[in-house]
Amino acid sequence: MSDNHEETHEHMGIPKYIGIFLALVFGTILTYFTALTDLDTMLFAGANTLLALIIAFTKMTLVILFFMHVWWNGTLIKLTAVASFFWLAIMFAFVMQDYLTRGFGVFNK
Amino acid sequence: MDATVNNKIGTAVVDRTVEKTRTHYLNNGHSLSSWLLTKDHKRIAILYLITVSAFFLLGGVYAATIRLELLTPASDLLESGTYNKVFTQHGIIMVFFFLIPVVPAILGNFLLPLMIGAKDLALPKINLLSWYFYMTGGGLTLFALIQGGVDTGWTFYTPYSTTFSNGYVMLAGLGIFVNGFSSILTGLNFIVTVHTMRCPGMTWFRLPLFVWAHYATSLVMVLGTPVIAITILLMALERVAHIGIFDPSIGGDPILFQHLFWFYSHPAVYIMILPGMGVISEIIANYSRKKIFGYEFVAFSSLAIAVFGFLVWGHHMFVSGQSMYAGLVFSFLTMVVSVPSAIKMFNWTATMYKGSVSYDTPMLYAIGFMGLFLIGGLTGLFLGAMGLNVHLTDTYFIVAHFHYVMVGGTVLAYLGGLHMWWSKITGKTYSEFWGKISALLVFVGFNLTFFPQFILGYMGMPRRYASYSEELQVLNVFSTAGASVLGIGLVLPLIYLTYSLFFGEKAKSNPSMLPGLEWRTQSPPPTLNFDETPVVTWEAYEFGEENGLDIEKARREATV
Amino acid sequence: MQKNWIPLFPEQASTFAWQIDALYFYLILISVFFTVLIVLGIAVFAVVYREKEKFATPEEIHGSMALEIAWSFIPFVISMTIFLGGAVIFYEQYKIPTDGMEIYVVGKQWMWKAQHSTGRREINELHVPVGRKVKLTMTTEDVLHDFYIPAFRTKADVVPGRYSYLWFEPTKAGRYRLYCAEYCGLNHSGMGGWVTVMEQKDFDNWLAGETTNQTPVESGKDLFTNKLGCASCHAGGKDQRGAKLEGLFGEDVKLVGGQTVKADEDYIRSSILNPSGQIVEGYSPIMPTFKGQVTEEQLTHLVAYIKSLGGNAATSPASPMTAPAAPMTSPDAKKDSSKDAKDKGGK
Amino acid sequence: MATHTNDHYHPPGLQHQFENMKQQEESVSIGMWMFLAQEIMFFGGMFTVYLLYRWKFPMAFAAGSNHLDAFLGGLNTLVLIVSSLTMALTVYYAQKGNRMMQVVMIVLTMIFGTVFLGVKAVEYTEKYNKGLIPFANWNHKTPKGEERKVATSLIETKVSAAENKDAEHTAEHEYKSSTGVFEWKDLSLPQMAEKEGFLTEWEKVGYYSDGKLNEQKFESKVRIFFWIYFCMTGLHGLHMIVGLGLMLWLLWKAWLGSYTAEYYSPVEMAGLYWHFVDIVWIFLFPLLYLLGRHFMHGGH
Ligand code: HEA
Ligand code: HEA
Ligand code: HEC
Ligand code: CUA
Ligand SMILES: [Cu+2]
Repeated sequence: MSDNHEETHEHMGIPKYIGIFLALVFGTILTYFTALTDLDTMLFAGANTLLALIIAFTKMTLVILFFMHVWWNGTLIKLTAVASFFWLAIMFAFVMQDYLTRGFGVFNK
Repeated sequence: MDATVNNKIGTAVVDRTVEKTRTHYLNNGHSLSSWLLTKDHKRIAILYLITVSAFFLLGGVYAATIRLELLTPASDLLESGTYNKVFTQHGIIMVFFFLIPVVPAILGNFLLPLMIGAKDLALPKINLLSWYFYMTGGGLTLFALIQGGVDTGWTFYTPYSTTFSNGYVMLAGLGIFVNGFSSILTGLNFIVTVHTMRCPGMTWFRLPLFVWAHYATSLVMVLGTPVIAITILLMALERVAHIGIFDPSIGGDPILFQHLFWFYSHPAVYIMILPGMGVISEIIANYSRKKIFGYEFVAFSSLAIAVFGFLVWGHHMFVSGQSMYAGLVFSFLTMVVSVPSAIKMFNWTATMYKGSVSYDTPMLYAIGFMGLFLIGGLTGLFLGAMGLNVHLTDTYFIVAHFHYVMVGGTVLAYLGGLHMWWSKITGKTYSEFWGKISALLVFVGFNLTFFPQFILGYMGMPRRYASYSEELQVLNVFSTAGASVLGIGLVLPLIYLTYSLFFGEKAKSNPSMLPGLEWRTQSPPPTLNFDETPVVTWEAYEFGEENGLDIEKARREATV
Repeated sequence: MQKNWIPLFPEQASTFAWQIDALYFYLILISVFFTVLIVLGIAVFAVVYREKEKFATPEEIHGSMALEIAWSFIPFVISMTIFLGGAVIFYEQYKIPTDGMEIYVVGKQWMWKAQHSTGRREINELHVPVGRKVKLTMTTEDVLHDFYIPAFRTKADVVPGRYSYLWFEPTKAGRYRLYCAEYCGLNHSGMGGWVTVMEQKDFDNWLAGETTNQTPVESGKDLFTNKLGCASCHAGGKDQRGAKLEGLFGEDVKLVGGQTVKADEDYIRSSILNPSGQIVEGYSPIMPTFKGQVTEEQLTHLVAYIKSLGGNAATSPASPMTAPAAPMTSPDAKKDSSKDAKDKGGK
Repeated sequence: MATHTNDHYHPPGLQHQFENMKQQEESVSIGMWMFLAQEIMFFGGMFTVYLLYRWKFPMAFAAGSNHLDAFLGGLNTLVLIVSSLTMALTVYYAQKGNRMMQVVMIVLTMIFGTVFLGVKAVEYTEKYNKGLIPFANWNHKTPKGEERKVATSLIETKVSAAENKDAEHTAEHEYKSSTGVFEWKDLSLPQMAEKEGFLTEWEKVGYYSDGKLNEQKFESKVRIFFWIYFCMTGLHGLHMIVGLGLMLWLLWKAWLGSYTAEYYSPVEMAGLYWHFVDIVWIFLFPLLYLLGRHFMHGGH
């Protein structure tokens, strides 16, 4: 039976786990300190937000791929992971397409 | 038999030789706990059958009340406050506790494993859990109704629901929240089952279209339902704590609620219709004894509906104040998503070409479905055209549209399916005569009820009105009259189907020599479905020699 | 009321009504075409290929690529024409003209209040001149409502906290129904009235003030119960939001702050025009001012009516929302409503 | 292997509806992923709400953010990451069939999970003391005269030490509530944004009254931020508690030695859940605690 699982654990040894862990810690510290720096004026408006999100996405990808073993999973699981975020993106995009294209009919109360 | 036996492999095998005392899933254990704690998908389907039907009757009583009140223009039978509660509860019960579970949880639960040659769903405990979620949700909602009811409309639009209504919005919301998880778990279970439980030889393109339709439905259930759950949760929070997310008087945005609500609730209408379409594919193919025309197209159109169905929710909000640009996008996609439905309609029709069409009750329902869903779908196009929607939205035209697709579509499909597989489910046959009568009554009554509402809608009668303008009375009387016929038509099956349970003839395992796997086991099936794991060597809807059934013998017997 | 040119069809009374009707008929045409096609298909196949032998195995047909493409592509193209037609009309309907005559509309549970640029106000009624673009700027005080005039084929939701706009150009003088089309609670079905389209000169006269041949008390009662909606708070009964008016005239009224005043004509008048000036003990100052909304003449009628309530105890006027011809609501229902609003405190 | 024979040999843990372990494991893992997809959409609704309101009212969100404890938030992120590591190692040792290390790792995971909840409790308490809980009367009613003690609580000092700047900024606003009602008097951020001209259209409508910044209107927007904060972290915390429950059950089973190199999929599934909850926090941390901080700490 054990041949079923070979693929999963032969790829991840303890050093690799620790490596990913350190990358995550680094990301956390990086995001903390860059958030206190005003990149918006240094670079462009929204730079802070963008950077924070990029770091968060990277961290998430690491966790999904290695801690959750998706790297070694079949296409179905990969598809599921991608699709659910895609669906979320649909929700964001289609809600915001309304708000981003509205006139401002709100009154000054 | 011992109640605990139903988990053990082999029980059915042992008994199959002795036909008289054959153990099948129905008599495998008689204690209450053998039902309430069962992990057998077929028994769970029966549990659903009983409870969902009860909710349907309750919803139907509300419908009858609505129609009675609308017999006259004034609000004389009910006060407007009561009327508001009645249509709200009619909507909530019919949508969340009847139409969403009806086909997947009853027919899907029963047939999906049988059709793919599995012993059970992949996650039987989860399946049972989902029924308990359904019961809890249903119980909470019923409790809300007993306490005094809800009067927000099934759409729960804010800020009315959060700030102004003094109905039991929280309780009903909680019920819907819990019930949502029932739907999620069912969907999750189906997806897993279709992926991992197919028997040898059952490739994706040999799956019956019923299975494809349920697969597509399940995707929507898993990806859509959680959004309504969180939305209802936020609405409830808004109500108790005034969090200011939906309530405009403290900075919130009522239109955001509509976006979140319809993000689920539009796909939800496809949760309601897709399984019904699966049933229709089965009926049409089997009662024409022909391979479905354009199998791949019918299969993929289900997936296309499921996916594109997520992109059109804004067509419920054309006049709500969303931006014109967003309206254009949603209207465009609404048109796009109706094309896969069109594909299905044409393929079904083409399937009958050169077939061997019999007019048994299920087929009558299927033909009824085709006509009524067609009209319902086409009037959906009226609503999807923005300019027309402005005039039609929130009028009876909408009411007519969605009853045509939901009652004329899904309910008819469900009844057709129930009749088609009744002998498989119960091992008994029902009366063809009464079946045909009731199918006819439903069709006639339905049209009489809801066709006048299209005209009423175009004349400008707004929906959710306890009292209406006098010049509209004539058509409303027609509608109420039709509803009575419809009501009789729908109560009839209840009677003759129940009757057949006790006095019906014993059914054969495969009376019509149909090729589906569910017909290759006994009626009713044994607890583990098949005595031996089936191996599929034929294509879907194969009526010829290759399907391995002894048709010659059946023919000989039939002519004797 | 309805002068129909087709039975069971709503009147066309705005410039874009015919466009919507045209699109409607186009869609009916499409629907009939497809319905006939499919129903005919089913009927013919069902008869011609009916079961002739039990357990037959008809020849297999797998499908046809050409047909599949045809019946995907043709509906797609047709649906695009529908989309475009709908979009163009929608654009027309919501492209608010700049040269329109402006009217402000406020929805509130359960009445429509309109104010003309001259300051003239009306409730559950809207008077507009024929042949002029009218632009409505609308909002609501409480929940969502929807301003709907079927004869003009137009409607728009009003949303708390923002303005919605609507425009139309009436083409025909007459009286048309006005509805609330977004569910808004208890008396949703009573939240409607009439739109009166008049010739320009009639409209000008109307705007300047109206003449009636009712007696002051009758006219005051009409104002009180229908036109101004006083009865929504002063309907009588236990749970009313406003002060009790029956038997008020000539009595001493205790005000918040301890003074007492005598309820004479002047007091009633100032209660209507400046309600927050003198608040009756035991009530909250929720009565809106009707300044600018009632003419002096109407004021005298109101005072006359309130005087007429004098000694007799319980008169329970009908609903304020009852439009002339429509039996819309029962007084009991309304009592609930005022309780409802009081419990929830509005906003 | 034993799986295709007909003698109904049952490997440990194989359920009746499956033919063999591989089928069972696949089913369970697809099921778990579907569940996670569902969870993503569930949290997704909240994230949509967050997205919309942050886009509408960035200054109110920045103001709110600045009164969350980024230091504790960051600390908690690290705690969760460590717990994710130990969770991953639990699965690793389960695969290796190492019972002792499994148990150790599960215990460690639980400890870190509990620490996370503990820190969260400290944060919530602090909000309670400072009157930042947006629900009426759920705040500490600070008696007059005791405000100082609250404002210079341990946490406050630690934050300003960690940030090492703006010490006087912290002292400037003493958040307390003598009534127990959520209050927000600080208009410095929108004022700054007004001066520099980067208020959005929505903000101009949302914060102004009669052409002036209005304290009450701004407060209502900050209040929305705090609601979103409590809803999201609360929901996340609930998931943590469920996760800890799962761990407890896992611990029991692991202790009994139920999981072997052949059969460990419950461990794996619990692991997937735990990592998912971690991922949610990976987003919550920057979105709630960090974005907008630079307005206060950069040189505007
Ligand atoms: C089972 C449920 C179900 C189904 C399947 C549908 C299917 C469709 N619905 Fe319906 N709808 C509802 C249930 C459903 N609807 C409900 C409950 C509401 C009201 C909610 C409320 O407010 O309470 C509603 C409301 C609703 C609205 C909002 C109206 C409003 O409130 O303003 C709209 C607008 O676009 C719409 C459109 C459509 C369309 C385009 C389809 C399409 O999917 C239909 C596709 C089918 C066909 C088109 C027929 C077959 C095609 C042919 C034979 C070929 C010819 C085709 C072409 C030329 C394209 N629906
Ligand atoms: C699955 C969904 C479903 C189903 C099956 C039905 C079935 C029916 N509905 Fe329903 N309806 C909705 C979903 C559904 N409806 C929704 C979502 C709304 C919108 C709610 C809202 O606005 O919020 C709505 C609203 C709605 C309205 C509009 C109310 C309004 O806007 O003011 C009307 C009016 O005619 C109506 C009528 C009917 C009728 C006559 C039936 C018939 O088909 C029912 C026939 C069945 C029976 C009659 C039951 C069986 C008979 C008996 C049990 C006999 C015993 C009865 C007595 C002794 C009285 N419905
Ligand atoms: C929104 C509810 C509301 C409406 C509409 C309303 N009122 Fe009132 N009215 C009140 C309340 C509350 C009071 C008592 C508090 C006060 O004096 O302002 C009151 C007081 C009065 C009084 C003084 C009564 C006394 O006992 O001293 C008079 C007179 C009066 N209203 C007349 C009218 C008339 C005439 C109209 C219609 C043109 C009208 N009201 C519309 C709520 C309303
Ligand atoms: Cu106002 Cu409905
Ligand atoms: Cu829809």
